[in-house]
Amino acid sequence: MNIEPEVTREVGKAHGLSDSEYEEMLRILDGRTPTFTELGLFMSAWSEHCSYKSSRIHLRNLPTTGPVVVHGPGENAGVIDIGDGQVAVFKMESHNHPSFVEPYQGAATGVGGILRDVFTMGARPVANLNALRFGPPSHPKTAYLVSGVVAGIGGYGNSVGVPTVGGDVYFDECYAGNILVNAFTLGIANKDGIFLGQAAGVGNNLLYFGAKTGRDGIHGASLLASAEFDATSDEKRPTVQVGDPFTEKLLLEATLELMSVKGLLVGIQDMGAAGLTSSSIEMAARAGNGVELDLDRVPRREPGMTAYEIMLSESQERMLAVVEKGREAEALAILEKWDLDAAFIGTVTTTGRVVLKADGKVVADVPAAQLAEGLKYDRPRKKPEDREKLAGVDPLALPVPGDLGATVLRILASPNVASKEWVYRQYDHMVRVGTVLGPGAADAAVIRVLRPDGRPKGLGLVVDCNSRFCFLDPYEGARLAVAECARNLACTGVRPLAVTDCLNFASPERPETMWEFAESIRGLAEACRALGTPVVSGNVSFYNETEGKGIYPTPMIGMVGLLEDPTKAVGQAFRGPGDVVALLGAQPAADLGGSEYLKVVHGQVAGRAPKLDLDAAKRLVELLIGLADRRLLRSAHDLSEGGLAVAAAECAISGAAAIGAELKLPSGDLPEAAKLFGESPSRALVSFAPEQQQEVIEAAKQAGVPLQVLGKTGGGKLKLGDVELTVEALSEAWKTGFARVLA
Amino acid sequence: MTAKVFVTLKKGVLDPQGKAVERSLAKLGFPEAGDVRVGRFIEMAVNASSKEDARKKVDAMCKKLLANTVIEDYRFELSE
Amino acid sequence: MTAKVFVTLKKGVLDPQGKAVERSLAKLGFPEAGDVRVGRFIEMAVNASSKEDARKKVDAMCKKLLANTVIEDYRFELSE
Amino acid sequence: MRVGILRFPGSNCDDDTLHVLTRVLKEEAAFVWHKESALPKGTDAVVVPGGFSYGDYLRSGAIAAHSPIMDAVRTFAAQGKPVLGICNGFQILCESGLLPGALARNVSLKFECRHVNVRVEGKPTPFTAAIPTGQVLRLPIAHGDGRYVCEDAEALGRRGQVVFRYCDAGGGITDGVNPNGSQMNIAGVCNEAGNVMALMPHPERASEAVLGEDGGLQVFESLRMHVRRSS
Ligand SMILES: Nc1ncnc2c1ncn2[C@@H]1O[C@H](COP(=O)(O)OP(=O)(O)O)[C@@H](O)[C@H]1O
Ligand SMILES: [Mg+2]
Repeated sequence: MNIEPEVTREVGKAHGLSDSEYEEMLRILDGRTPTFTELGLFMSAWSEHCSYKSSRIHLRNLPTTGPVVVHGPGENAGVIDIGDGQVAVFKMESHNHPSFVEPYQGAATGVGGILRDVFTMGARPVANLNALRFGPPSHPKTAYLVSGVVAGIGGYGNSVGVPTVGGDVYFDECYAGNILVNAFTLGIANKDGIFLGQAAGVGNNLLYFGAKTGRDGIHGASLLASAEFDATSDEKRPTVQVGDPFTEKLLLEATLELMSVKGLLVGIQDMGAAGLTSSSIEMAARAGNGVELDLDRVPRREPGMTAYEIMLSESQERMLAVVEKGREAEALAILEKWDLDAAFIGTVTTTGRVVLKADGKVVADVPAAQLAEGLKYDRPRKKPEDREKLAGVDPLALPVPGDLGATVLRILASPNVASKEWVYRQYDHMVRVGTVLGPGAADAAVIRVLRPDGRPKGLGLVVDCNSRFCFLDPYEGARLAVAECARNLACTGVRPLAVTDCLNFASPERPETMWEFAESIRGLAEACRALGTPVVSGNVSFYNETEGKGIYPTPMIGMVGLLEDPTKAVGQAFRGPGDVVALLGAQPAADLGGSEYLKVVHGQVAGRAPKLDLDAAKRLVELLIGLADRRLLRSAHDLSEGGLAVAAAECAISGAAAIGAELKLPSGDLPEAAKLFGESPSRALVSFAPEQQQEVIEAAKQAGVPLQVLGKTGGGKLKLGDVELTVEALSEAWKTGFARVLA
Repeated sequence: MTAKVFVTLKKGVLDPQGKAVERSLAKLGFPEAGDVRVGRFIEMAVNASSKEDARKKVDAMCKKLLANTVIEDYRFELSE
Repeated sequence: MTAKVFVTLKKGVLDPQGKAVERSLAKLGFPEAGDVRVGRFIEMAVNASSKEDARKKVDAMCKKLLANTVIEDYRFELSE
Repeated sequence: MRVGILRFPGSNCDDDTLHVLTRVLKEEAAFVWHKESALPKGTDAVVVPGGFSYGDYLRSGAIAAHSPIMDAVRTFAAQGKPVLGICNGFQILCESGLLPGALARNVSLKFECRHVNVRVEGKPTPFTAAIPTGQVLRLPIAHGDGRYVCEDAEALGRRGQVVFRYCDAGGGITDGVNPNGSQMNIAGVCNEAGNVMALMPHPERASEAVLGEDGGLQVFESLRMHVRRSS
């Protein structure tokens, strides 16, 4: 039973196709009016999410090549060479809107999707990160959203058995109506064991496996359009996608087992956004072939599903693979072993067209390449008016609190700065026995990976983005985000190698948004070039706004690097009394614009974002890596939100045992508040044994990085110039700050 | 008054748990079990002036907290 | 035949979920809810020759899998 | 020694256990698939690893407890051979009746992943014989259903079947350090014979210095000692 409603311009509109897009569709079909199923294919393939139509002309400015790059953007995930014949496969994806509708399931399925992107390439996922953005703690929905999202990420990742080793959480008014849930996965594979999403080998059969197909997450608007044509529309309301981590785990093991059999799989791709539509179109296009699918053979969870629904369903935990002809039984046997549904649903053809059959009739016949090629818009750009005014605000012109000690405690207790243990305690961050530096231990996570010969090596990974800086100056903000990631890795001793991004922005149909987007890309490209970290994968998420109020531009950056000897990894906490504490890097300006200080004390996001000197950033990164490699550092922590005061406090209290320190403020004629809370980039607070002081100072001189000895560790107090606080007071503020906002 | 609240996943929403239980029952020699759905069951004492009053209150509790109406349906019974 | 199975924690066994729900309900302005207990609710189709036959089968399913009688009690209803 | 590591759909600490036994301890170990009805010839010990067998659906460990391989494990245990359960393995062994009690939802209602201290006590088992009674180990936990409940915990203790208890760094047993609300801070128990033992913490995650802790290795070294002696 396949009621195919008639397609008109109006139905096209209801499916989000503009007049010009409707015309383009007719042109591609040589004037023929599409079937309802075909309309669904075009709508999906041309959605912003699948086609990148608004972002492509900007994305091409990103550096995507380099000595370590094996596969850049375009595949399901990026692939870089990490030596020993091994590669790291990683990507970051957003699941913002589903998580706002149903926080637990939205976040859980976000993790499931990014895991599949990685293992569909032949890599075993070994680490997850997550970057979260919520409205202010005071907002009535925030506690519910945070609890749901965190439980969902843990509920899925823990069950599949991939450790969540790090991430990032911020609260700001701009996310109150549109939270961000960005999930990152990193996997490891052998360089010669990478699989691509291509329907190669004419005559080969297409294997569907994993969960059955239901009416999950089918595009709402299109359904309304179809409703009036269809009596059974009641059962066709879009249903929230529910994640099944158990099936995902079976899917993961079965997929890797299929791949381990030489020559069994020719190509494979997970069914993500727009499900069977994008996987079939993209696989055909990549191989320059066509595919013919018999939809009656697709395993279904519900009766009476139409071709349209089967093609657009976003049911989770499904894969589409091309099996070498004649070896079908071998593949089915493996899936049988893992108790997974499986069916051969079609074949690879020469036609270059995606042909769909249901009830023996052809319901769609479209050219794969042209759909995959998609659309490309150069949308108008315009700098928002308010930015100049905001830049005019001078934070130091505002009254400075009398008691700076109390201010330190207030900032430490601010949920953006406070310990995130409440979050990562709900994540299994130790499964797979590879976590060398886990959440809370350092500026970046470091995991151990075994080389083919069993010797260990280390990988570092981190996500970060200060969206206040991006709001005040998207170009600087993007540069600063890349630099902080590189600095975070370097603090642990890891050499940065490559970047993935998740670009979260408001509506591209607003010129202000496109200006922010273009500026961010410009900064991102420049920083990645300067730091030698190409972008190998990424994701764009537009329309992050409610009632016309957009989020701050939030180009989330994920960075991965290498540490040849994981026993050289450096943590952030002071290790014992009597060590020398020094500040690396200079503070060229007050840099309180967009700072946590300004937000906490004056409730403002204003001023100018700090100016980043990319050469200084690079010099610091090189110095930190060198010091760690020579085992000269006892601890290293980068200065970010809350500046020197927060960094020093975290060094003192984030270890197993709290260790105070007696430090002077850096020299220079900046006001005390600026020295304590200024957020100038390219700085790190390090500690080392007294007998190694000369070596460290010498190394810094060589590297051309300013170094100032501030004092020594020890005692039960943290002294910062005139500010003096007990480690108990610091711990109380920092350790309870986060949980308190959720109470 | 005591209220018994039954919370189940909406029709059409995937129920991984029910699926797993059904498979396992079959393996354990109970092939006669089908369409297994797993939900929540909440029992409580409600102090209310009348059955009508209790019904109003419990319904509000379900909407506000006991059921996640985005993916779940709920039903309840009241008894003295 | 359809069976509705109710699995609840044995009296003596602490039910933190029930406690948490009770607390949230109070916070949400429902102080009239008390002794909240949260359990599992399993619904299934049972194909059986008679009600008696169905009762036997469902009872066996509960003992074998659906309930852990060390800490849980179970109850079930059958309907056409 | 030859160790069989059970592998259920959803097991996810199976690789970790294999890594520690073969790479760190340099012993023989192999996976045993849940659909098998017998253990490999010459198996000296069985480990039921952690994870989310069958997604922890219905109840943690409930569905796995009915796998074909568990009958073989019952026979193996009845012969007095060593069987170790870790985390989900503990839940499976309780659900299958090989160990007393049950593991209920953490009182926090949250998944708890962090390091805890546990004190070794009770009767000597193949997995603790080499660890002095009263010694404190620092081990990671990672579970949502770790609250140990049983009819008569005191009696269990009197019979020496309580093998690990959550404690502070000094070995003190207090409510404050109980991560999940377990009766008597119980973290691990054994059967009356002592050859079947399980715990919620993960010794395999604390068996290498590079990961921060290596005290957990004693559990596996103890097993090796036991197997060598008894063969
Ligand atoms: N959502 C999260 N998931 C897991 N770990 C997190 C998350 N958010 C923060 N963390 C961890 O908490 C620690 C502090 O994070 P953050 O305050 O962002 O540090 P920094 O300011 O140095 O970037 C880091 O180790 C980070 O990995
Ligand atoms: Mg950060």
